[in-house]
Amino acid sequence: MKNKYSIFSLIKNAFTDHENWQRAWRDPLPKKEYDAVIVGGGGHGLATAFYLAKKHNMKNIAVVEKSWIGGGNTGRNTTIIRSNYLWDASAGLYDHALKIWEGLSQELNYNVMFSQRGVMNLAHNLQDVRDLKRRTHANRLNGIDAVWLNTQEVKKFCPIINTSPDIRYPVLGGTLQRRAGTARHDAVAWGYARGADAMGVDIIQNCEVKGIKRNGDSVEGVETTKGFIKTKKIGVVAAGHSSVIANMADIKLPLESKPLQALVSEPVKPIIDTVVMSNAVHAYVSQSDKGELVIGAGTDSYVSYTQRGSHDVVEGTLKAILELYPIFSRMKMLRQWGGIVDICPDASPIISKTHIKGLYFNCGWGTGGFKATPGSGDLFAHTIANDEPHKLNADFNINRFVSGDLVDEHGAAAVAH
Amino acid sequence: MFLINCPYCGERDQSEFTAGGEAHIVRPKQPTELSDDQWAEFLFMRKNIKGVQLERWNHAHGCRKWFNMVRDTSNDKIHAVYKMGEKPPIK
Amino acid sequence: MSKNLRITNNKFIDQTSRISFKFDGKTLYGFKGDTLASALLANNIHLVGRSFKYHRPRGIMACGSEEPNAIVQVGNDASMTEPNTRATEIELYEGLEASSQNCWPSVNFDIGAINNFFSPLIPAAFYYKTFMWPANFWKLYEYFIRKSAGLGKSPTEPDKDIYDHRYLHCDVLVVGGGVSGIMAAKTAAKNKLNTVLIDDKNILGGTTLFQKNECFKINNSYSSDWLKKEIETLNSLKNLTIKTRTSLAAYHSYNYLLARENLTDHLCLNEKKDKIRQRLWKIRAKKVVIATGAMERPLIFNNNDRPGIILSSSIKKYIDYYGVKCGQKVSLFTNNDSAYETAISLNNNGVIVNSVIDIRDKTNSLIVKQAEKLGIKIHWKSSVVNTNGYKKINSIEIMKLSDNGTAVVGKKIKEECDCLAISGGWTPRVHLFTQSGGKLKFRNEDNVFLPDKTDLDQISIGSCNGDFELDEVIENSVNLINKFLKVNNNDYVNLEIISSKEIDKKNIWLLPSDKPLGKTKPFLDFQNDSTANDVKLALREGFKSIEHVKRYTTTGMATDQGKLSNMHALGIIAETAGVKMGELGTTTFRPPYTPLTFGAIVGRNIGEFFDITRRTPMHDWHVEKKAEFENVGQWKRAWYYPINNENMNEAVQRESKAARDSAGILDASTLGKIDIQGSDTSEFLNRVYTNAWSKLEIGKCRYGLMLNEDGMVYDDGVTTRLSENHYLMTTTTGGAANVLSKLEDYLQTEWPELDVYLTSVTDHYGTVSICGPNSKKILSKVIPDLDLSDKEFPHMSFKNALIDNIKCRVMRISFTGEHSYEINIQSSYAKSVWEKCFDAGKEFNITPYGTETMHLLRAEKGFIIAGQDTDGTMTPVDLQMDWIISKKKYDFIGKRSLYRSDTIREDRKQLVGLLTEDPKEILEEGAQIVAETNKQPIEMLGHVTSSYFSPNLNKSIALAVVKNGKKLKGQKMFVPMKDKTISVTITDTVFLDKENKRLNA
Amino acid sequence: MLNFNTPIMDTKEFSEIKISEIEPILKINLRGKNRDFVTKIGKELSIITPVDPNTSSSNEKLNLLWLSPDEWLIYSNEKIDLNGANFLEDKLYNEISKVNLGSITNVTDHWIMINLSGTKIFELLSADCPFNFNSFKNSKGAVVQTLVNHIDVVIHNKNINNVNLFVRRSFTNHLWSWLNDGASRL
Repeated sequence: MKNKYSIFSLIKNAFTDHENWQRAWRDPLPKKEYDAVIVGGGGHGLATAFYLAKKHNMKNIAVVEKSWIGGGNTGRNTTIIRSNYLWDASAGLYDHALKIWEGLSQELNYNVMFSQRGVMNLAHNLQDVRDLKRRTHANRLNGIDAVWLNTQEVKKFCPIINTSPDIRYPVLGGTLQRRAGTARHDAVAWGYARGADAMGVDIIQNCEVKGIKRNGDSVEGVETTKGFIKTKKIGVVAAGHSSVIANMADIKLPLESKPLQALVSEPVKPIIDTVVMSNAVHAYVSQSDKGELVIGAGTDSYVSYTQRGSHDVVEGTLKAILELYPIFSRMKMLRQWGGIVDICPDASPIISKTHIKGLYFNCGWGTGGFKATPGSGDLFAHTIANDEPHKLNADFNINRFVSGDLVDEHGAAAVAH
Repeated sequence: MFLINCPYCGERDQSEFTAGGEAHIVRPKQPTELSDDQWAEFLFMRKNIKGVQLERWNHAHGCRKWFNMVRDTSNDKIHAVYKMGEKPPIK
Repeated sequence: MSKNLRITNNKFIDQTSRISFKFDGKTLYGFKGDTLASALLANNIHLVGRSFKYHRPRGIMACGSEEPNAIVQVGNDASMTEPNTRATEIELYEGLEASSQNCWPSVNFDIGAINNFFSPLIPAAFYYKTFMWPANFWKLYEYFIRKSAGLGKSPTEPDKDIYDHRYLHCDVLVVGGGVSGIMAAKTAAKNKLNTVLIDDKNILGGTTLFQKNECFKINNSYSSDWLKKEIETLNSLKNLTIKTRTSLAAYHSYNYLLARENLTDHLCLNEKKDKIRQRLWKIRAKKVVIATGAMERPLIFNNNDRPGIILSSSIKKYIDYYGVKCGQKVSLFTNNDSAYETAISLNNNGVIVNSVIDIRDKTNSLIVKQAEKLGIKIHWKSSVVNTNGYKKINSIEIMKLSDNGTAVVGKKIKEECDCLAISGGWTPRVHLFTQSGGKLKFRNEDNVFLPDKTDLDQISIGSCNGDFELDEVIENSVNLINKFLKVNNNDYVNLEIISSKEIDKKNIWLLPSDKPLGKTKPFLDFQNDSTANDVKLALREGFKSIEHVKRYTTTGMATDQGKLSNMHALGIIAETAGVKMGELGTTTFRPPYTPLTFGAIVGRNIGEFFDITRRTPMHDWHVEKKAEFENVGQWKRAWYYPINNENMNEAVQRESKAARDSAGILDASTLGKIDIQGSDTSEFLNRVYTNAWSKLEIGKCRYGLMLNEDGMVYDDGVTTRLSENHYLMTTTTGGAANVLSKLEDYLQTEWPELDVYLTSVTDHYGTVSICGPNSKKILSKVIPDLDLSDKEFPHMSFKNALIDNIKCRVMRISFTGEHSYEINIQSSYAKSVWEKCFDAGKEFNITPYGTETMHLLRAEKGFIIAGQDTDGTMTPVDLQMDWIISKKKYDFIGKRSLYRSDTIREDRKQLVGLLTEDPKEILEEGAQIVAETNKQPIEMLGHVTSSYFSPNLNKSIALAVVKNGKKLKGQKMFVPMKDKTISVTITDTVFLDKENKRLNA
Repeated sequence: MLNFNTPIMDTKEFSEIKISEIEPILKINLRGKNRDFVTKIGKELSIITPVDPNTSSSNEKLNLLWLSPDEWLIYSNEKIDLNGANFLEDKLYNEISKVNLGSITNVTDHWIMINLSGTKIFELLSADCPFNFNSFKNSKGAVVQTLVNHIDVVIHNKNINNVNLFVRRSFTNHLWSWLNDGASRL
């Protein structure tokens, strides 16, 4: 077993100038065969492997990552975590995740800095108010903490918001989920990787999947840049690249991959200590522990696999930021980047078997996948291990696009990060 | 911001255009004849290609004409544009 | 200011104009042309900040945008203060106030410095390994972590400054006004190309501008003098625009670039007023020339971060350009020739040069010989193993390097100094090139990444392309420019160039010390306090990829984006991991090149211009009548008209009652209107609406429902047949634009064979809607000669009419269930017609009503509002509007989707009416509906979509969607609120006048 | 008698820029696909129908702007008869729409025409318009449909440093104050 992380281990290692820390995870070559192969070394993929090993005793498994772990959307998102979704299915899924978040640092013995500083969603027009109140009522009955705040309460909770009635789209109120918050994205990937590796999971980086070997209606293995790997179960968690893998197995998914942009400001002393989201004017902001304002912009309207988006998306978001926070006008954008998000027509994910035996997909998280990482991994692991969905992800099957039984979160604009 | 060569108006900034997704997904002439699966295929299923893709664009803030584009989604390079009803030029 | 630190014979600084400024509350003096940094140095102030993590004293280290330490807060006005500003880029102005950051109580005595003693406990990423116990304490730990993190302070009041944008289209954009940039700009402009040259400094010329050294001459004069002549010739070129104080922020694909021009930051406070502070240029260039030069690298050795340790080339600029001595007794530490230029400049300006410590074996280049001639002492093959002095360097320790350079040998020499110049070679500024998507190649002999492949029409020239010697710069640039622009400019051929050539190159990424690495502090990222030890720790722990190391150690993630540290981090990783640097690859440089104010990015699109505001022709009338407005999309719609300070509820009750009892008047101008002509129009309508249109008579109106292909309700409205092949379609206010483009889409792509033309006339017509039992009487006063009899002018029909000789269209349609008319007239006359109707209605107490009352009235009749009672999951069947789905039609948009296994379910959520047990109880819109409250978890069957108190029924009414609602009519249900549970009964959706008698009242 | 109200009815002068809303003039939108339509228009208006993109043709009475391969905009040079009687529209409607050659739609009040003149008008527009005016500037009669401050506009180059800008009526007040704000800062 690895050395446990704690203040004591830090002190101990300080005496040896930190020369004796062990590797956080090994750097193995792929074996000939595994009981399962997870395609994609992001948070969701690593979590899947972690729970396969931990809860389903599947330890002879591998995670193959074409680049470096946590380098995709896990390391590129604005780390908002909440579970105040409208539909029962979504609420169940995301709150399952939130409950795991609450004990994750201890479960992984890795500080993922889950910070329950609350997430506020603002309403700017009468329909916003209806939609958000509808969500609040649904949340309450689903046992999810969510309260409606009037404009004054919004101002009280986050004083720097411009709640003047004279602005173009005044704040008419908002919802608050106090259990919601943010976490340290890299730590999530690294913590799961370290935990999975400790249980024997092989994490294989710089190993790109080039093909899915099928024998009729069941899978036989994956072709990778590090050779063929035999396996009976393949769990694809490739986010923006899900369709690329799907095309290898020639199945089509209801996905479009689009660039989603985000940016951070230069670090400043604490100025906003919660997360504020506004779908109507499209502004999302929080402040990282380092002091940077972390701002989420929108997606472009076209398919693109370049991790660059259009400038007008960033301009549009900062416009909204200054409308709500005019005090930030002299703050400076330090870094801007893009990720590739795979979006379903109903803005809800797919955690599902396919008609091909042993081929499973976990995708379609769109702009909001990070918050679901632990739940997604747990439920996908269950689905792979039992070849049956857990009741919490049963509704997120691929077949819903045929039957029409969508989990349409557009209604309550849960497309937000 | 792309610089898009509208087949009618010439080179214009991307902000004058809207994207319309994958091209050449023809609306079935007889929808009622289709199975739920076939209809879902038309409605939702997409190739979502990484690489050269044929897609629909609309010069929404110019001549308001729809046209097709050959674009490499892996680097956003536009290879060609062509009018509705025309065959895609050889990639 | 301490006189002895200023050179008096200096042309760039106007030493006649003294400027006073404040730093940390202390009043100091500088000159016009100074930067804050040069002025501070002239005042012998080196200590300007504390480092991010250990709070170690830090001093000015560079002279440009790569400065990692001298990050200050400018101004202390709550609205105008600016955090994290580089002292090396702030032009001094009268009244400038700046202060150091991240220290308390003061930069000289900083409590946080205690961290330095605990530094062994807080290596890279320590926070991932601790603060986990007890679990619920993280909130507390985090509070303190946050307080200690962050650099400057955000403003707390809105910015008073103005920002602006401007698009710029040019043939050639040249970025960087050094030697090669100037050559490129001149060549382009002379060849009739519309050219723009930008430079982030306030003056062109780059570092050559102040190069007065025998070893660098062109046509027998100093390279600086030659360049000045070149710059003068630029002014005569009419195709050339020069923008100084303009820094390129981002280079996007398709040669789309963003540049930030600073217009007032250098002006004194009263001059700044009411001027645009910064303008963001959005540049489209056919061709781009990148001539951004190179940055000097530091050297990585023990305690290389003390105040007084400054990049060699910066020290040169401070003395040769600003006329400021960074010290009186200077030592230089280098691995290349350029430090000798600095040594010579210092020496020529009477600064004591202790010695040059050069890690190379003896070398004999021109410049080195010159230095030796001047008697400058050189320690060959030596390294600085340590520096001393807490708030300012006071001595260094020198040792000989072993032959392989991995260790130091022999005895330690101590050398007193008050300043140490360091030079670790040069890094081409390839940031913009990589931002644009260009791929880099690695040059082994001097360890630099250089521009390689690109898809765009661009070149890099000069030292950002790896040409470091003056003669190379000129000769290579000429060729590249001529080839790139397809021109032939001979201005720069056969120039006589003298340029000292560097003969020997040697590089050691991490210089050895006599102490074990673990006991030393060789800083890599000065601002984020990450050391070479941190990088090695990350590698030890299995973080292989450069991106991992960067994120784990935060190296290169500070506000300087690792301009100084990235190369060394790569070097050390490559060395430790035993891979070639070229193969390791570099981290991606993301825009912006230097931090960009939000204000500049947003420009004038704030406040009034944050979003478009659309007004109806009657807008001013509503304003006069003190109406409250509702934002509907971009429209401003009259929401309600309070009189003698009624609240909304009171106003709405009054308006609704009046509308039903006598007459009401509504501004319906925002509804989308599409003029449709063509011989296939009725077929077209058949395909886009769910109901049948072939049989609609001329002069008649019909309500239509539009679906998405997924079968869900998309929009609705009334369409009128004006003549044989001429129709007027109306859409919802919010849906107008989308409906038009959706219909155009189908016409252009799916049904090009149809002869149908669409033209938006939304803004051409103003729409006055009058309803109520007296609407007929009122209209007959407004249009006397129009026969309003039910026979001549029945419900759902239209008439052309004239009002005072102006053509208008009158529709008899109703969204309230009342007898009502809609007058559509050219917008220019709409206000006048509105007033006419209002006057005519006075005797009937005609009451203007807004959107809220409209919503109430239609709810009484159970009419839906697409978007409020539907949410993208409702089919017409769910809305109990089966009647509007034509069974005869073979196809229409969305038809097929209505027959999928889920959409044909009987027990879907369906639109119903709700009545509360207590008629006074008004349900909250959005509230959930359940059948049983006791069983857990409570199953939610649906929710309230619309809810009002109806003054006309004198009870509360609501519309809702409820699972299997159709079958549940009459059933009791519950609406559980936070504090109580409300009992309701499911009813029909029509609450008032089920027989539609009022339509013809 | 009904009063005639337009959103602005005003002229503003700045250094090197003049902005004014032009008196009510007739505007008609024409749509049609086939050649007969094009020739018919030419005949009815005794003007050459511009078929090249981004161009227009004018005579002393009228201007005919190309909007798309099947869409044109007519605007008159002189004020319309405020009594609404409008012979040209009726004539075209009967000759074209009635016989299914295409569509004729009166858009007089759909569009507001703003005249911009002065040496800095293109700098003013370029503050938030992505269109490249470099060659447009110098080509009299040129037409462009683009966005100014995110608002759809049609711009007709009447003369050197003199353009007519068409904006939908409901957007006019917004664009007007944006133009004024910008002009005051040039």
